[in-house]
Amino acid sequence: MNAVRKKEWLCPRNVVAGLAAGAMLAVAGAASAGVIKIGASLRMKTETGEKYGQMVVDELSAINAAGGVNGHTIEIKLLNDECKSDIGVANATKYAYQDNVHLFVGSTCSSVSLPIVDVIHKAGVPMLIPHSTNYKITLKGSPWVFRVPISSRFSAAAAAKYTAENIGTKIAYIWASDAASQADAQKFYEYIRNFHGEGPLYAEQFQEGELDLRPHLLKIKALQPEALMISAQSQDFARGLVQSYEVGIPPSVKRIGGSAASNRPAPILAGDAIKGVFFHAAFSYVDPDPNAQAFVKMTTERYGVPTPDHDFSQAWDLVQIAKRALERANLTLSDDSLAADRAAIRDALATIQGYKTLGGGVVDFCADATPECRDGNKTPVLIEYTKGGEDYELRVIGKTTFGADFGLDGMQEEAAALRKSLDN
Amino acid sequence: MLLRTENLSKHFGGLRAVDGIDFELEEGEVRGLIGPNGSGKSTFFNLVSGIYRPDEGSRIRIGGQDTTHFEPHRIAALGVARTFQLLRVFSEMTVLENLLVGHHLHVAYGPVAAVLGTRRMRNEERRVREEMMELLAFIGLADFAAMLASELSVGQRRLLALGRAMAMRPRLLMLDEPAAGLSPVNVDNLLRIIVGLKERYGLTVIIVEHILRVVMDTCEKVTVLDHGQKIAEGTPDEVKTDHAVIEAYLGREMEDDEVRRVLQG
Amino acid sequence: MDLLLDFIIVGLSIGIVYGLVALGISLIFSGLDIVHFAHGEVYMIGAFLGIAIVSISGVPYFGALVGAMIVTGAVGVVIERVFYRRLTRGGGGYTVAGMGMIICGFGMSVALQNVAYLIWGAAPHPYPVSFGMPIFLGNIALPKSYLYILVSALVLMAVLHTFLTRTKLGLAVRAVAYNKDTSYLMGVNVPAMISLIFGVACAMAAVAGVLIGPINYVQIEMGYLMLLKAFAAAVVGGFGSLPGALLGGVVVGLFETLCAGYLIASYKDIYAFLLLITVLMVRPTGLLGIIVKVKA
Amino acid sequence: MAEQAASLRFIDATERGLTRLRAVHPLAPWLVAFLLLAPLPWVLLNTYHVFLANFICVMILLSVGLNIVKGFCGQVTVGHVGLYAIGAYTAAVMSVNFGMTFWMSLPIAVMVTLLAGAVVGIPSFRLEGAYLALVTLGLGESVRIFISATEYLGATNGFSGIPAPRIGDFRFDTYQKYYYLVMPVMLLGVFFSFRILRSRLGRGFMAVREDPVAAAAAGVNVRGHKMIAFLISAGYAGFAGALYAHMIPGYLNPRNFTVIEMVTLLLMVVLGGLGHIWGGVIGAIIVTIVYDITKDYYHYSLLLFGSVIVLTVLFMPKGIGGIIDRFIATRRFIAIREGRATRPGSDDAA
Repeated sequence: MNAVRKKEWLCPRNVVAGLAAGAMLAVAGAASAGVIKIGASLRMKTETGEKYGQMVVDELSAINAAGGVNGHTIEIKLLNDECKSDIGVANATKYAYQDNVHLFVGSTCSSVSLPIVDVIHKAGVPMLIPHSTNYKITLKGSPWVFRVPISSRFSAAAAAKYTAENIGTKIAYIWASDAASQADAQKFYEYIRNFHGEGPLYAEQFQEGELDLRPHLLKIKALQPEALMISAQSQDFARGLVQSYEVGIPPSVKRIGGSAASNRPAPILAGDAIKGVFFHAAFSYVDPDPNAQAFVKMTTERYGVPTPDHDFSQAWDLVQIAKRALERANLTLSDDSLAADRAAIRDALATIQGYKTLGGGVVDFCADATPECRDGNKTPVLIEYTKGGEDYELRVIGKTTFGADFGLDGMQEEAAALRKSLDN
Repeated sequence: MLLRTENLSKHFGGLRAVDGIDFELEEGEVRGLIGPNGSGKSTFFNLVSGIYRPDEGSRIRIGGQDTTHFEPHRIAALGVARTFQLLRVFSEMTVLENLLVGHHLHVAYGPVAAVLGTRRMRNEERRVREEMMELLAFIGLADFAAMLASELSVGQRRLLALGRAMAMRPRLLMLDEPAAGLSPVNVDNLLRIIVGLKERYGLTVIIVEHILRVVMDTCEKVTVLDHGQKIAEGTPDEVKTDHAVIEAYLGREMEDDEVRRVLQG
Repeated sequence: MDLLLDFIIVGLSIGIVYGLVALGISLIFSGLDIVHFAHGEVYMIGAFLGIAIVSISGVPYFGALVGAMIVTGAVGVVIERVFYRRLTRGGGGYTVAGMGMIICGFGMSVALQNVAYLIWGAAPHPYPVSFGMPIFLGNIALPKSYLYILVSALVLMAVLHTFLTRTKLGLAVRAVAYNKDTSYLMGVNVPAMISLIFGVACAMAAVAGVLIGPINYVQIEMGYLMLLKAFAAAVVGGFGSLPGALLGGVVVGLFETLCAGYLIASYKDIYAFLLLITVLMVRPTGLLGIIVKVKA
Repeated sequence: MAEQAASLRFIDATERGLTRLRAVHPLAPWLVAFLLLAPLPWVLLNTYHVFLANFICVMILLSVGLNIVKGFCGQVTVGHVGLYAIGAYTAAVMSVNFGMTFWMSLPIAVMVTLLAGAVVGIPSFRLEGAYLALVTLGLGESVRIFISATEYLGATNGFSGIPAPRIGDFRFDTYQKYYYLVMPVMLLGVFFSFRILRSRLGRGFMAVREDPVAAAAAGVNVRGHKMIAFLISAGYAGFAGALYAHMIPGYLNPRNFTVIEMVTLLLMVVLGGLGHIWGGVIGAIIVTIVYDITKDYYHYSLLLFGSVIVLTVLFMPKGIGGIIDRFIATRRFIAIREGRATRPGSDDAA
């Protein structure tokens, strides 16, 4: 009987005891002082996702090698959210409540960042956004949210303004079924409608990975637009461009891309069809600015990416901003100072002023929980492809800097609704 | 008149599997249905039990009701139970559950009661389970009640199929080759059970069987089919000497084992 | 009127693309009674293998096509031997093993996609090939790819059809398709036949992948949407019929193009499903339907 | 071997305990389960674990529902995620655009999902196996595409701002509070599934799965049962969807209703045990927890999911539930043979 009893270790009492012991260990682990914890949730399974994810980790870890921030070491964790909101929300919740991070970095996709704002707001964790551009994210008005990239209210407007002034206002739009592509197109035609009184000639969506865009393009061709915007991830964008020539939309119709047009595969896949296409971004690797060129050199050498797109540059900017904020924050990092430390980092982030980005913009944050304060970069770059293929070339058309409150007219109602739902 | 068919026909493509059969069955009768392979016996069963739709012009009446276009479960609700040549027991269900499905129509509570778990439902479930265990004991499978049907031997499965049909408390029991594949000892056993059932519950039975002994020993009247048509009907002795029947069975090339089976009978 | 003609040309051209992929799906169904939900991933792997062969050995396009066929066919045989063998033994179609087969197909599909991600990464790849000037049909410029797709779809269909109906081996395959147990008793090497069917179907997926590559670009998620369209094509044409698969592809391509053209274009992909569902509900045997086996 | 024996004893003890509880009152085990689950938010380590518990509850509802139609009734549907999406979006639209309270939008969402379930159910009258799988896949995908291309439903930006449910001034606006909404619903759902499956209705489902022809001959209304199975599973999906929609952060996006989610759901049901009464519950718990633990290895997550599905189908077709069943059945058979136990006929139904 005794011999048998020995093996009954899986009885419920023991299981509970084991869980309790595990809990204590976990709590003990979480309490180690002097460590600043950063949690990142990014879309990793993309062409360069892995690489800029790695860069974020490397850059922040490098601070430790240099003696840390005010004597504190940094611990960074990276999770993939697949650009799916429920995974992103789970990641953010895990960081906020289990890993007890002091700063949350994420996400890549607007549709993921949008709900995370609510989670982060409730938990009281500062959130630094690397490249979600949807204007609603900051319009929600959470004091915890800071955005490094250019809000779609600026970037699309810049492209729209340029188009309206130099090309025309009869524009057809097709966009892929992801939030960023949709927001790009939407903000574009809203600008044209608001400032030039012309509605979109054609505005339809297609599924990501759609093989045949020609039905859309044929309809567009019959409408004889002055410009055609294809807002989609690189392969869909390239396919759309190529097929727009196949169905016979004349070269005189200007092709416009969304911000994803800057991704490296786009010109390689589209080949000659991409010539003359322009798009907006936060950064161009052809920028002669020495900072930018140094960055390109760095990514080439360390990550094998000679043509970093603005996802890459914004991740870099984000790391620099995070560094500055952490240096300024007065952190205790003891067992029970988590909430205070998080608030300190938030307040430190709010004091960031005049950070010059690789793309030539300036990131200014301030304390108010408004889009004016929290949409850091207000300087989109307009870029044009001058050659397609493996050895593609581009040129910078120009940069515009917007006022902080640009594009917020008539948004009060939406902002109020968003803020209300945030408090819900 | 429990069962009557008029001009019952069914064709598959060009093949007339059942061709204008008029068939009558009295309450309490035990009827044998024989005929060579492909003579339409199983099709006849499938038509009566509603699994096949009969051709235009056919009529089936069960207990005075026109069931020609009834779906199988409605025919079952009239008290018609059947077994299948290929058994078709529910192999991933337990032996007891198989019987419980057979008893489906006599479990007297609705889905709402099931969800709410009313006292009536629980009492009913208890009654049903006890009754089915009794039935299992009667067919000798009580010890296997909690086993999956797939774990039974072929003979046991045949008994189970019979038990499932009995669980339906039928007025009319249609047995499709109940003895196929059984050893002679088990055939005797089965005969005993069938006779026992008939005496105990006063059933009306139709038996399709290749082993003529089964039919000759148990049935008062035998119907013979060939090429989808009824060629003879009468007592076993009458049928045995009927010229058309002998011709149907012997007047064509027969497979070895079929000859053996006939001779055995 | 001009627009309608353009829509028809576009619909036809994309239709043959669907048809080409549907051929392999139909072959597996007619041979093994399996609806293979991982076929989209086989198609994707075939396309990647084609690129890999080109970039490693530098053989011309046609060589890559043949190479991808052989390798993908081999991969298919391995998949069948290692994973599907247990299930194919249990029978496909409506059986419980058939349900396992469907679930297994989904599992296989996501697993293969992940494997491809680990090998080739997430970036889309261009197909390193140029066919020169496109063909002009009315106002539409069709890349030569479509021509090759049409030709190879017809050739594949004809060759397979002849193989299945005229040769002894084809007869054995059809016997296996009809009834595995009986074929086994008749002395047909059933496992070998199953592997053969699976391998050939996977090789056909590779053909599709390599030929469609220049239009579609090659990336790990390319299989899924294509698979759904190809299923629609196979079903509409009559599952299991090779000419039906091609015809079905054309019908699906035309239908969705015309619907997208004259109705809300944003819902383009829904139209193919609607056609699939309607055909299954109204005429499950499809346009060139084979007679469904009666079971009772 | 030793482990096997240990777990066997555990099962045995559980069985005996349950029997004793049932003898007190048929609802007693459920009450005990509720009392055991109720303090969970305080026992669990942190809020994230409570979040996971909530998520598991939603997944249990979904997979239990799917198991009823797929595991018990044998209808191969792969469009379940579409029903889930319909439930979630209906509840969201009702709550946000029509300003209804949760208690109004929940029943409406369930009703709409039931309607959609009936639409999915109709093809099952004519189609089986792979054909049904194709149709349901098409319907499910159509739902997703429709949502992602419809501005009214937030399109790809997602539908945000779904308020937390409230009773008077009490708001279910933390994961801890929400747990007391979703856990009882989950428990009720599991309870009802037990009741349904262990009744006449459940046996009818299984008979339809095993052999529709024989089931019909035994008096089971095959079409009726298929339809009821689809409706029940749709009802579960409706509840799951409405609960998911109103959970923090009150946000829906069509990207969360793709085939990958469907495969995850399949994995839950298959691993837990297709056609096992506990299958959905076991699967949802294990898959969600394992997924969380393996978060760091996202490179391989789909490979892991896919391989587990394939291997389960190949080597463990009845899932974990099936293995447990084997233990119990074997032991009971031996016990009966040795005269140590009564026959199952005398068991209580609930």
